[in-house]
Amino acid sequence: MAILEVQNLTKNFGGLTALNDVSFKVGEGQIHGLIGPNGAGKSTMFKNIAGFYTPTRGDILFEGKSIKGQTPSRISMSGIVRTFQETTLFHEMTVFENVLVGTHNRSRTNIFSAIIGLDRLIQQQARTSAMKVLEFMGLGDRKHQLASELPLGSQRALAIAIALVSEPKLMLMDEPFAGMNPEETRGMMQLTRKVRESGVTIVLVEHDMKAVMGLCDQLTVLNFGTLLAGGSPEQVRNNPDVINAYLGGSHHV
Amino acid sequence: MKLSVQDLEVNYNNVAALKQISLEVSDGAFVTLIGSNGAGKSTTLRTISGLVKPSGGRICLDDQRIDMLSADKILRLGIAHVPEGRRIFKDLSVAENLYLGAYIHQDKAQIDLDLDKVYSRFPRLEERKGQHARTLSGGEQQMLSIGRSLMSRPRILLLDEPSLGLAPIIVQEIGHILREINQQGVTVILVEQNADLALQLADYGYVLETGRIAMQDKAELLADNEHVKKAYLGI
Amino acid sequence: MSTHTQRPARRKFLKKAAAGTVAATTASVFPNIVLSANKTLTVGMNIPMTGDYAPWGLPGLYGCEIIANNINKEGGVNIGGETYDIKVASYDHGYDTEKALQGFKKLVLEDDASMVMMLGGSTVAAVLPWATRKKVLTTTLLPSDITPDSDYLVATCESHPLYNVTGVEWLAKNFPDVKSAAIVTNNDAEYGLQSAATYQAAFEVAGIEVVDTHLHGFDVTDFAPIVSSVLAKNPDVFCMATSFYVTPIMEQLYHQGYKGKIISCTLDYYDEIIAKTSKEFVNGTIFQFPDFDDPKLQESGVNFPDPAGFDAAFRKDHPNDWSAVAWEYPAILLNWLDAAKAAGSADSESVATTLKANKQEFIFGGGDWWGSQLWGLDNALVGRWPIVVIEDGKARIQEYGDVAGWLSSNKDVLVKHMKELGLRTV
Amino acid sequence: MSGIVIRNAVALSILLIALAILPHYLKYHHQDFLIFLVVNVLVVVSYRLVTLTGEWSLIHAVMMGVGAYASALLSKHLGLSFWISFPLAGVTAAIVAALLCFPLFRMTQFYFLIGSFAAGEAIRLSWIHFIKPFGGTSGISAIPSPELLDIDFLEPIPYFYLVLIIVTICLFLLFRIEKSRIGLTLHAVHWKAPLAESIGVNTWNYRSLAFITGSFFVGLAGALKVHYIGTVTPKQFDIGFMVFILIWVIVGGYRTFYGAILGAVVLSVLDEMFREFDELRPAIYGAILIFSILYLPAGLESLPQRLKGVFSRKSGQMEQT
Amino acid sequence: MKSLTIIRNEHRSLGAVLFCLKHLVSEINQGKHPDFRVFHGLLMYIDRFLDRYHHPKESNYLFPAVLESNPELAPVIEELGRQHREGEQLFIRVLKALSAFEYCGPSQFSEFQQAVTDYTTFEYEHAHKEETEVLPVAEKSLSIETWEKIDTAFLNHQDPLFGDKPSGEFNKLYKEIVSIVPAPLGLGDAWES
Amino acid sequence: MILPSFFADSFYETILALELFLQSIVNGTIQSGFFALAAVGLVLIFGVMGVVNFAHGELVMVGAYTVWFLHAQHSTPFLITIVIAILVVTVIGILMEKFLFRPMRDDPLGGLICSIGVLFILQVLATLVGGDGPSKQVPPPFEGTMVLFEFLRIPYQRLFSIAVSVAALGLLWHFLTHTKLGWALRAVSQDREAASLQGINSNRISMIAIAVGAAMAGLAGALMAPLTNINPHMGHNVIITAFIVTIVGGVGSLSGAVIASVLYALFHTFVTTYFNGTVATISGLLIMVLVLIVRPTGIMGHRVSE
Repeated sequence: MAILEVQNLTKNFGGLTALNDVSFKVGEGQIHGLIGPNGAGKSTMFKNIAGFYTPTRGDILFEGKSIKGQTPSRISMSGIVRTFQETTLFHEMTVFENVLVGTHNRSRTNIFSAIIGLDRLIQQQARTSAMKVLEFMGLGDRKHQLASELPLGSQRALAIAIALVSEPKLMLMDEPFAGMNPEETRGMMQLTRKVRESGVTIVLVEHDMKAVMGLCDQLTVLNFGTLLAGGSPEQVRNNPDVINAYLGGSHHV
Repeated sequence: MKLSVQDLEVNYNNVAALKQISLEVSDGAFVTLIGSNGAGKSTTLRTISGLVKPSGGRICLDDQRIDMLSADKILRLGIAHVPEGRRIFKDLSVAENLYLGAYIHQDKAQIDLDLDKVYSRFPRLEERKGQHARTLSGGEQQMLSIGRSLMSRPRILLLDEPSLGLAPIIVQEIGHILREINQQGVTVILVEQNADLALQLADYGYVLETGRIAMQDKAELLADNEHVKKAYLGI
Repeated sequence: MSTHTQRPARRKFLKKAAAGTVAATTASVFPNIVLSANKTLTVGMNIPMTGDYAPWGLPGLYGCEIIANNINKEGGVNIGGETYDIKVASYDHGYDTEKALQGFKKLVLEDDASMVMMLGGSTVAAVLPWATRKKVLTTTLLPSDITPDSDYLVATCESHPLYNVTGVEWLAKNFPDVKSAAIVTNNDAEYGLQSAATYQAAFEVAGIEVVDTHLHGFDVTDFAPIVSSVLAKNPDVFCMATSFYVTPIMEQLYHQGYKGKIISCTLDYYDEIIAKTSKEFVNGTIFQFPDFDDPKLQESGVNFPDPAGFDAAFRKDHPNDWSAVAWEYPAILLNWLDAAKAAGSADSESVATTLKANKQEFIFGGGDWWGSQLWGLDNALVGRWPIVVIEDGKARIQEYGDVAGWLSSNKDVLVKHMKELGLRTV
Repeated sequence: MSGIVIRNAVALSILLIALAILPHYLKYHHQDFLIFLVVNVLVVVSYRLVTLTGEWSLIHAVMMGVGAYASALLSKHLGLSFWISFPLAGVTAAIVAALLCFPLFRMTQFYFLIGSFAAGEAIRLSWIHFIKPFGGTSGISAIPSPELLDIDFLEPIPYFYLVLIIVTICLFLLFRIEKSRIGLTLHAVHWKAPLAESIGVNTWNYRSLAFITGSFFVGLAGALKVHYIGTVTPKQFDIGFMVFILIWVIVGGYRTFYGAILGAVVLSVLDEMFREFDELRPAIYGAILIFSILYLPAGLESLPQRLKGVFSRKSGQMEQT
Repeated sequence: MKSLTIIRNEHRSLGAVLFCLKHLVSEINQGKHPDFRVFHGLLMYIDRFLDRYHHPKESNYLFPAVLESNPELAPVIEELGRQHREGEQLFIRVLKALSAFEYCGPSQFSEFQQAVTDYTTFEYEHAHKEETEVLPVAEKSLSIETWEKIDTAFLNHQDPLFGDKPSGEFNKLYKEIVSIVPAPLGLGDAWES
Repeated sequence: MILPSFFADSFYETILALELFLQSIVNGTIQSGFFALAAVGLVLIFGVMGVVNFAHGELVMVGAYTVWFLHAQHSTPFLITIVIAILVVTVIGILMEKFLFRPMRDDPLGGLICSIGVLFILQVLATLVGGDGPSKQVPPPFEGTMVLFEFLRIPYQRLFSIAVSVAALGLLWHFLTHTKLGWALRAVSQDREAASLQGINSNRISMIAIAVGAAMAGLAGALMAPLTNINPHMGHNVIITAFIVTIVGGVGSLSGAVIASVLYALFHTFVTTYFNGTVATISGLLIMVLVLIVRPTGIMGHRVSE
């Protein structure tokens, strides 16, 4: 069953068509890769799904309901969270506080109960779930460190933890392997699988082909804003269009 | 004009971005730095051109240390940097952008000759010289960015991801132009994620991984290297 | 903390660095070189000395310092058998209500001021509850500050804007052809609107139709549009119910070719106005504040000692700072001293009683307590007020008008116009 | 953990007791000064709440005026007691702030700064323009004092205790807000708005929440101030006062709760000390601003840390706390 | 071994132009008005490029050498040679369809689109076959001397784009294509939509 | 031109209304010159240095004070005092850049506070030079009034001011669009880093930007001096107007600032003439908020693209 369905999505910026009539589906519980050369429109696609852009045409369905044109926060409340290309964290906060901000969605509180202290129970729950996620991501012993002091791999893990603590159904990951050495990449791949096993569907944009091929169940290939191909890594690897436009043969055409 | 970089180190908010990078670029060479996103390629270029101050190591041009100089001084020594994302002056006209490239020069006649040269290399720019640069397409902006740098008469040209976001035929055209520039005696240091293109063009390549130089060799040999093929060429 | 000996020294220090240093040093080492063994009687001045209201505070302080110096030089003042030197204590409230309250308490409780002089407006309103309860005699330049229970607040000098009626009266008498008038003023409730209402009433009584009342804010940098707009109504009389912007308005009138009569509350620095326009243009302008070397001021009936001498002394020390408040605060001070002498005590209660009980001598002569019909209490002293006209580039008093007389027959008209402009009446 | 809590509680109690005793040892007019200072502390701390989300507004002084005018009008013309008009002052300011959210939060950064200034100036000019009911430039005077038992709130010391109690409660509430997850989220909105949005934080809502809450408290501060002075005028809340709020917060340091308080207290006390210098006073004040921002860019709050740094460098053997 | 790189580069250049061709056709499909100059330019480039530079290199030098050392590849090479001719037929179909489209109007567009799709798919597959089935074998099996021979021959017969001695005519042609192909693919003005 | 007939019935009144209308256009045009000179400097400084110069109004004030001090007090020829005023203000600007804004480069709030500090100091300096008395006046060096068509009056002093401000703006325009330094200045304001890659020393350019901006402010003050009340606080109104104009025009857009100056001056003049000055200011502020709501980047501003 498709948890996310992109239908004939088109996005224009002025005269430029960044995405052109792209459709694909993401099955529940899968790791779905979004690949393509630079400028292919992957990031634009991401921002459309996450609500940072409003599509010019077409529709985006999440669990069968349209989320087109909703605000990022609204979309995230319905269960889609994204991580960012650069290691975007609240650098000035501790690891624990970072994750605590992430609990926003699950346990909402209002200003009056925050003042009077009525939300103690909710606060406690938020802290507990934050701690659980930190342990899950292997950051438990670093919780009092400032986010900016973490090594790169842990920063990425923290970024995922922030996303994970809001208990999303779908996680959009933007280049989670960028700048990682092979060892870090391997660790990150394991974490990603672990997240999926906890029941979260993942869509990721990535350049690292090895990681993509090893990790993803399904791939969608974009080139110049158009859908080039889709399917399992094996199918994509053998699709002549992809081969010629991106992978094998005259690669990088 | 030999550029040598020794044990260069750069830190961004406590995270080491470059660790012990050493490069040797001889006069007239065409060198490329490849590597995945975030490996430190751009940082290396930005450090050489003086935009980022290193926390360790040294950069020398011939025998002169340049790592403490500001970007505008380094340009005067003949190192021009075509930054990532073109960074043209969008509210200035095309011609004004090009003239600004020759900011460090005073000889009007020679500047006009250079301008003609740039126009003949990029005819599209001449057609649009009066337009605001923001009206240019992505490819034209990249050409403007390169043309602007050429106006400073560089001996060494640093290019940061010139193919980013451009269509294949323009990428090929830019590659062609870079080759021409190099053949006219300008040293070129090219940073590319499109490793395939970069290795075709360059004589020598460095592979960066997480802020370190993981490999270095002649470009042809790197292109044939199994590791490079797997990791960066997608084969 | 500012005493009359310290302040001029500091100002010189600022202007002439080297020479002033010595003076300033001596002055601050020996802050009060008063040789007499007299007791000190302190009067307070809670006024703006910085900020944009400073011109309505500082010159008054300088004036009072001159008067106090003169009195002290002559051996002081005798009250109830004791001879006192006068000391002027000042506090800069920058026209800020909270600082005004703070400064008022400081002057009364720490500097032992027997009386506090203030400019008026919201700063007076802020100190009023406390002053009334503590029975501190307070003076204001704005009678409109008076409220039904402000027993200790008196306006003994400038009966702003009541005196304006005399100018209009004189105008109507001398130029019977005048049929219409237009008023321009700033839109503040303390100064501009009060004046506007008074002028409207005065014109109505004089049978002159007011064709336009143009209110403007304090952010005007160019009066061209305002003057154009008002002149389009073709008034016979152009009336400035303002003291803030007379010069630029006069300049615009000149440039826009205005030929009619001009009447204004004040015409401070009319020589500058002449410099900016022409003598012919300014000649004939009617206003209400005389030069202090005016021969008519030397006549009997005027209760200010040696006006010309005061004028000369002031201009010597403070050549750029003369304005109406320069003599208004001193007039209040003198008036209060008279009352204290009569009461035999500087105590607020007895001075206040004496002030109200006796028929007071107003600075320009005459003097009746008035105000209950408008503000609920007869705490404003109104008397004769001069009508001044520029003649051959010089301000000359034409005659003295009778404010009290006008008020007694026309106060209803005044109340009506005050109400129309939303001003407080009882 | 609890050790720190106890130590803080003890320090806080000592501070409060000291403050409670302080006016008895002050000159009379300094007691007034102290009242206004404590009110201004509430002003800066509520302002800091607004700035938590990273937006610097120039309307805070006017919002204070909204509260002040509301309380003055309610108590004078409707005859409501201070105890009713005072909370309503905060509510009125909050409502006005809520209405302003729509236009203002379409802008960010520099535009917000100037936009908020324009909106505030328009409100302030309306007080001048509409003499009924606002009284024009002279505003509203003879605002009744609070009434409670037989306490004379015209006297500074009783009023000081009233202000101290109310402000302490407000500060406690503001502290709670900042330390709650809402406060954490406000910080998050400031530092990385897109990241915050991606995890479901509606940044517009949070910016508005901070603005409305900050306005509520500053509205209370406005009422506190004018019920003591007895007069409310548009000039009390002009850009000049706003600039002082801005200065107090920035020079004090906007990163922590106490930095803003420190700025307000230190600068106000300095300003009072310079009364001696009359017309030179603003220049001295200006020079202090420049020096403090040049040499203490992180604000006065960083001073102890800096001193500590100097101190420990000089004597490395010092015990570490 | 330079020859291998040269072959791959030529594939890449061709791929860029083919991609462009396909993309422009898909844009017409969405209602944009075609600029026939661009199509003529692209087709002219493909024709001359394959005919004069690319196919001769393969058929005259590389394939014979490979065949010599790997006789078992004979069927593949034969197939590839046949494909060269088949490609030419498909290309001619594209040319005809373009003329029909240009002079007979939009009704002929679908035929043109089909022809382009068939041709580009064919060429992609062809290049893929060469790169996966012939080149790796060649890389492993040919002796150094053979490579040197091929290299010399190739260098005398340069790729118009990336050769050390760029051919003026092809440079000009390519530059022109780049500048007439509309943005964002090329530098030209966008077609009015 | 049809507009005035709304206000008048008879022919004579129509003539009167037309006269007022034309006079208002003249009045507005004169104002727009000052607004533009002040706003352009603010935009330049904000564009190149990212600092909101709160003391900009005080720079105008210093220009006016210089003319008052030298021309009115010490009878230096007016044209010379204009030059001196420009120099004095330029030097103040350069000092501000070197000692305040440059160290505060990455801290716009710090820059703002510094400029507020300068504002206080300049106001006090003006008080020390001119005393605390009422506003200072400068007699106009050019006397007489040009009368056009019997009813349109333009004093020569104002004519001179408008001519000089137009010339100065034209010169600035030429400088920015036709000289290398001008291009460099615009380049730095768009992308400081990319500019340094062209060999442009951004410190030097910042200095030039503030020098030019301050010179414009000094000129505005000098030209205003004979036409307005001069006092230490006159900068307040100037900065508010300059803010409005800058925002409406689009931050960082010089042409936007000039266009907005003209529009705002005409708007303010007409509302003042036909209604009331306070209404003009309130509605001006509301229009500014409206512009920001509809087009948050101002009329000539460009949206920052991704």
